[in-house]
Amino acid sequence: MTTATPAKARTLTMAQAISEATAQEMERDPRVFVMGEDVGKYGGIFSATTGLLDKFGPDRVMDTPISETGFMGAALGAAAEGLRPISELMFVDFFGVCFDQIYNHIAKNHYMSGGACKYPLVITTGIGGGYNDAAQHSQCLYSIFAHVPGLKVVVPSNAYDAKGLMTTAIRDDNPVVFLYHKGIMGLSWMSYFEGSTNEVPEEPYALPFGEARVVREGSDVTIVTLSQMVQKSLVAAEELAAEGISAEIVDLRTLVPLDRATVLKSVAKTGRLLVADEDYLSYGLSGEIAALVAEHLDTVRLKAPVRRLAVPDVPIPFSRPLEQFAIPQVDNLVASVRGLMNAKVY
Amino acid sequence: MTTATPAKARTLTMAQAISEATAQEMERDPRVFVMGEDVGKYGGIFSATTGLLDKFGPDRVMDTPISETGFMGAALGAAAEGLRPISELMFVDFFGVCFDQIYNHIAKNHYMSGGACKYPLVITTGIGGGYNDAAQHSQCLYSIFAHVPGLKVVVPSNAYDAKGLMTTAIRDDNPVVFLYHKGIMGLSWMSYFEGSTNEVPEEPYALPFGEARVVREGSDVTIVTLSQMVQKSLVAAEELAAEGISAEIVDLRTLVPLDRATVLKSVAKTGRLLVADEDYLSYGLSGEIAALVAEHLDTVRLKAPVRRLAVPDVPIPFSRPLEQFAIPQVDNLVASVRGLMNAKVY
Amino acid sequence: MDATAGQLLWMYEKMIEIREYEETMARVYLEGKLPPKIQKGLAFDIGAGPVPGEMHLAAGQEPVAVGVCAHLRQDDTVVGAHRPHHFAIAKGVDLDAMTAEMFGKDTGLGRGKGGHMHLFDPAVKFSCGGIVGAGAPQACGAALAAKKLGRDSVAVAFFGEGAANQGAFHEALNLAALWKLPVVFVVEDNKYGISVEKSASTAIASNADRAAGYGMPGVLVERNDALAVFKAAGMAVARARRGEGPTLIEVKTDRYFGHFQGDPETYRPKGEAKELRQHDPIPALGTLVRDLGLLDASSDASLRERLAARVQAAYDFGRNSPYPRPEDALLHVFAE
Amino acid sequence: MDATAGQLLWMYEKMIEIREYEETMARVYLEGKLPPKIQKGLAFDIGAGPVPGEMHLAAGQEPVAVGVCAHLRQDDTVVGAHRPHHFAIAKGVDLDAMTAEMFGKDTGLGRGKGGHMHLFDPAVKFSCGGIVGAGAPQACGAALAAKKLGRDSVAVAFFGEGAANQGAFHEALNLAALWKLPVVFVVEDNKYGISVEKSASTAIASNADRAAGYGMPGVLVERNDALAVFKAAGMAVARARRGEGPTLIEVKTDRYFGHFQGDPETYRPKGEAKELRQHDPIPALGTLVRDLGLLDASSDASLRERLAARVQAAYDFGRNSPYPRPEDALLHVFAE
Ligand SMILES: Cc1ncc(C[n+]2csc(CCOP(=O)(O)OP(=O)(O)O)c2C)c(N)n1
Ligand SMILES: Cc1ncc(C[n+]2csc(CCOP(=O)(O)OP(=O)(O)O)c2C)c(N)n1
Ligand SMILES: [Mg+2]
Ligand SMILES: [Mg+2]
Repeated sequence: MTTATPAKARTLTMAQAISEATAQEMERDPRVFVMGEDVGKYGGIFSATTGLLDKFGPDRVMDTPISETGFMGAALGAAAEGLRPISELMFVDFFGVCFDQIYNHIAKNHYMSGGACKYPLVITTGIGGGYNDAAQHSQCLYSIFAHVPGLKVVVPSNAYDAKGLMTTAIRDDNPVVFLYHKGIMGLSWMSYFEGSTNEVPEEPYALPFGEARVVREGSDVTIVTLSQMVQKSLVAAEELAAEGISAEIVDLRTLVPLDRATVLKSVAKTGRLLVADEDYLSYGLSGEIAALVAEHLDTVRLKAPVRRLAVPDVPIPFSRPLEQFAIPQVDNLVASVRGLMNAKVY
Repeated sequence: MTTATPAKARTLTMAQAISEATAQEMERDPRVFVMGEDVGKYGGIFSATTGLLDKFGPDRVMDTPISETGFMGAALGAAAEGLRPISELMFVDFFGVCFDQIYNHIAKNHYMSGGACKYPLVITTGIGGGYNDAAQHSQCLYSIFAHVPGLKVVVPSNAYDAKGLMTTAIRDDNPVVFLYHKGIMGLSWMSYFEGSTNEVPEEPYALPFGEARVVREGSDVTIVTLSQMVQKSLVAAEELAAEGISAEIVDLRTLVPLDRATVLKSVAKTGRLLVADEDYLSYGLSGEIAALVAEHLDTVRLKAPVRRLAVPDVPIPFSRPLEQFAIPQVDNLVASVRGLMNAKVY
Repeated sequence: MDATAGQLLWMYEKMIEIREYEETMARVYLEGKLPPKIQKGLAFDIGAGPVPGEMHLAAGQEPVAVGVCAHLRQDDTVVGAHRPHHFAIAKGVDLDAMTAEMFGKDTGLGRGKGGHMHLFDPAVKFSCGGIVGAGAPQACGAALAAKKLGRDSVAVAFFGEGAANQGAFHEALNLAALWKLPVVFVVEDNKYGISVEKSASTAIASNADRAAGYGMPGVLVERNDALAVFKAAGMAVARARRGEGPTLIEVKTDRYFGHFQGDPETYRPKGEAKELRQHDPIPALGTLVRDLGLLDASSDASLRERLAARVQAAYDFGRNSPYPRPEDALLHVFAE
Repeated sequence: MDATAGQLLWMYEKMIEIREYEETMARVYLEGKLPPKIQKGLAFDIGAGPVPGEMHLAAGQEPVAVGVCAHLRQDDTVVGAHRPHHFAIAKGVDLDAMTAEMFGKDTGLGRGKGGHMHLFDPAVKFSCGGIVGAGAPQACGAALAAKKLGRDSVAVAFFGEGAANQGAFHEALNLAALWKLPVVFVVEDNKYGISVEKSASTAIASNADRAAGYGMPGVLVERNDALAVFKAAGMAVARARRGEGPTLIEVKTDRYFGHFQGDPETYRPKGEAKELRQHDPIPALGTLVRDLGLLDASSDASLRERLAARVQAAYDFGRNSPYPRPEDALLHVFAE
């Protein structure tokens, strides 16, 4: 018996997906250009711009000095003139040297101009830990970008989403911050979760912002999560399934806009919520998701108190046992869900 | 009939209380000094350092260039050598030009040194809107400081607390961020809530961090709040009382450490929670407080879903009607509480 | 490069317009802010009156604005700072919409969202902002765009001598020189950053001397004089337009009012502002244009009248325009 | 100022120790990071092995560290950057505790919390950090403290030529000169900031030329030579100690390894590092000390042996020390 073999589907790493989306948009739109530290010859420290210099030359793929305020401000100025810069902040941890340009100007100028001026630009940046890069190179910090108004915030968990969301980011007329977790980029030099390397169509496609994705259906508990933690949650869900616990996983994909409906629908169904986050616990993302549910207790009936799993308000320590303790792992996810199954509301 | 008149109690504005605490600690401890823009001859744009230059001279009250990264880094370096700098960031809105020094170094160095090095310093800064200073001069942003680990975060609502908390801040061996709302400083040039100007003992006293204060007892609803919004809530509570609604008001006073017990106890008693905040709504303080309750639904029984009142994720607009709409007012507090009284949980 | 008769007259006219604008604002700003109309116990209420909020006026600093903008086209970019009116007027920002913005009106440049520190007029490529030093990198971006788009337009960043100690200054100057961007950096040295004298903020006497650290020309204009600024700026703008890269100019100028309106100015020697007004650059240029026969006394008077009326019309427009609806606060966070 | 025999020997010894340290680390770092021991599909695993994470080595740059630190006392402060080992060793940081830190051990300087970019040794006033340019203002703070406390100690900030385009550089230099702080800024120009050549990051050839913009002396050391650095640093440190203010020094030096270990170095001309090693400053100083009769061949050999043993002991200490308990991650966020 013979069957037609389907053409072997093409898989890409998340890094490849991001640079492919960028290349396709640069081809489509001559106003798009890339700048940042080591984005040229080096191809981006996390390979988000690999191959672009060869394709588009140094005028459209510009290495910058280590002057983040300088080139973030320049991105704003260029965007105001109608260009569409993609500006890379190598590690999100460095935002503190240039955040003024980002949140006081890039994020607000459209508003302060009463809509008269537009700033179509994308800030790409690497996030996350797990490879012992310590307190100044391992943070997520997306909730800070999501807290200040005027920035769209994208946090993909896999190559397919990354390409589609990057395409949307570049086409958006607003400032978009695109945060990629280093541990799912598929780098050849960093251990990663393989689920993030997946099938990616060659042709350009755009995924809408503000649509979370239910990456795994389940009935007992909802895990609301994002970025690398989606991949960890998928592993945890398999372990839990073996114990007879059915976990539904919601991948937020974008924090601004936030798809509140999908979260609420899932929690209404399962009655239990675990927020799994690699950012600091307090005053951030995990609180926002928990609050969302707390605000909707008129339509959502909880079987257990909400649980949050996140970095316990400590800087990311260097040493392996310490870092593994500080950053939530698959085991912690499993244990937290087990705890939820045993908990009761008043 | 004659009665002994008690010595007329002394009232101070919050600005006077802060500078008095600073002066007393400078007298007590020669290692304490002040630096920042216009803290000398001008006495601080918001009068937090008024009188200090005359008392202590230019070596201990230092005007700086407009180089926030420079002098925040210098504060760190001086603290490492055993001095105890108080470093003023004129408006919290400017944190974006110097946040790297604050959150990557000042906040983390003690941790990264495994406890070997200490950085006893205080960052004072003005927050808040309500006087039409627009999007780059009206923000609160305390939840960003509270989100990143390693900073204690103090947000007083009145002169008495401000003096005691400032004293504690200066004596603390850790970095403390002390955020004063401009609209309760009692400035002679800005409309303010008079409740914040209150009786302040002359002698030095220290108030503990991590102790919220129930500033008004009530039985129907808990308003968890801070800073100027405490004063607005007190006004709102009077209006509500006239309608027969009894509101309890919890003034958080410090965000790090956070007094979770007092919040939970109050909400357990009233069964209804309104978080009233002048920061941006999403991914911040109001979410954290709501999440705290959502995590404790095993011990707290809610009669209504949690409500949050905050700036609705827009930059602070300039124009009076717009700004009054964006920043929660007494009327909004009253309406929100009314809404809570009518709401039901599932 | 000598100024033509047209340029001289233009600068004179614009300086008068700016001064008229600022002195009018100084009065209008006070409306409703003083006792007894305000909260008891206050001497002044910054948030009251038709034009609330901070107000930084540039009276005395007109030469910087007109001397530079005389060389600019509509498609050249200007980025100002927190003290922006003189630049905005010299760049040709719509006076009505700008004034309405300061009144917080729906007809304002930013529909009332920006206010006096945040004026955006894309038609003449003007913007400004309230964060010291932040405009310099932004001007580099505009210049970078011009270069990428093959245009010969230039960008100018104006900021104070206080701002020149902000990291953004350094990063922007290096970037501009490195990439040979068509940008001109103009430092207004009005001797103070709020209360802090230049000698207490800046390690050297002239920021023009910092240009060498970036391999670009640095020019010090020692007099608060429109023609002197015009000369320096002319060379710098022409150089930028020719694609030869950036220039840094520092101009010694004078601030006649406080840092902001309501500033107690206790840090300032008594009578200093009055003394500075003895060297007012406007009458000086007036004498010149009259000496050159470009204007006689009566046309000078009618010019002043016309400008006063123009400014008054803008204030009337601002004052009489409608406020935005409160809920419009929710609009314009994102472009559709 | 000429180096004494003791200083020459000290510099020679410290350079050997640093080199030995870095070359040992280059080997140790690779342990456990290569196939087949790592995740399938990877060529290298940065998070694996006994010393995980980023690793920036300073082999080739020893002259900068020893030439400066030869003038420093224990109570002088040094702030390094992300490539800190040579400075740490030259400043006298405890070698065992420093090495244990890189192994993530509880006996480490930071009890395993800091890692190689974040070494804190208050006993010799050494610290460093991973954010480019951030150390310069911190050194100003140490210098300010010295001044306030009436001490004659000085502070040194070391950073790369790439860091000199960061705003923090500018703000720190201005502050130091303005307040006449006893601080020395030392730029290591190793030609690259990761992959970006100096000519693509910096508008001028030498950062020493930026000193004039702050009214401080700027010195360019054109050779990667301990004695040349020693001379320039000697004047700068003495000036600072005398209370005469800061100095900016730039040293042209060579980076023998990649930016970090594992760097593909595709941006670098093939064989460049090999070529640079032809001008290794250690044998050069060795020749000098032997020519001066300060050392003979056999004492040289035994010196090298002793240093190799010393370094090996530190690695053994680090390797054999216990890890902290996982839950110790929760300690030290705040001091009690
Ligand atoms: C980054 C930053 N720090 C501080 C301020 C507060 N501030 C506003 S204007 C000003 C003084 C500016 O001085 P200068 O640059 O000389 O301009 P001038 O006011 O004299 O025109 C200061 C410190 C600010 N807006 N931004
Ligand atoms: C503010 C900031 N931006 C970017 C980085 C990433 N980064 C780390 S080292 C480095 C290059 C530094 O170059 P240089 O200052 O010349 O030092 P070198 O590595 O050559 O010793 C960069 C860009 C960082 N750590 N901090
Ligand atoms: Mg000034
Ligand atoms: Mg370098």
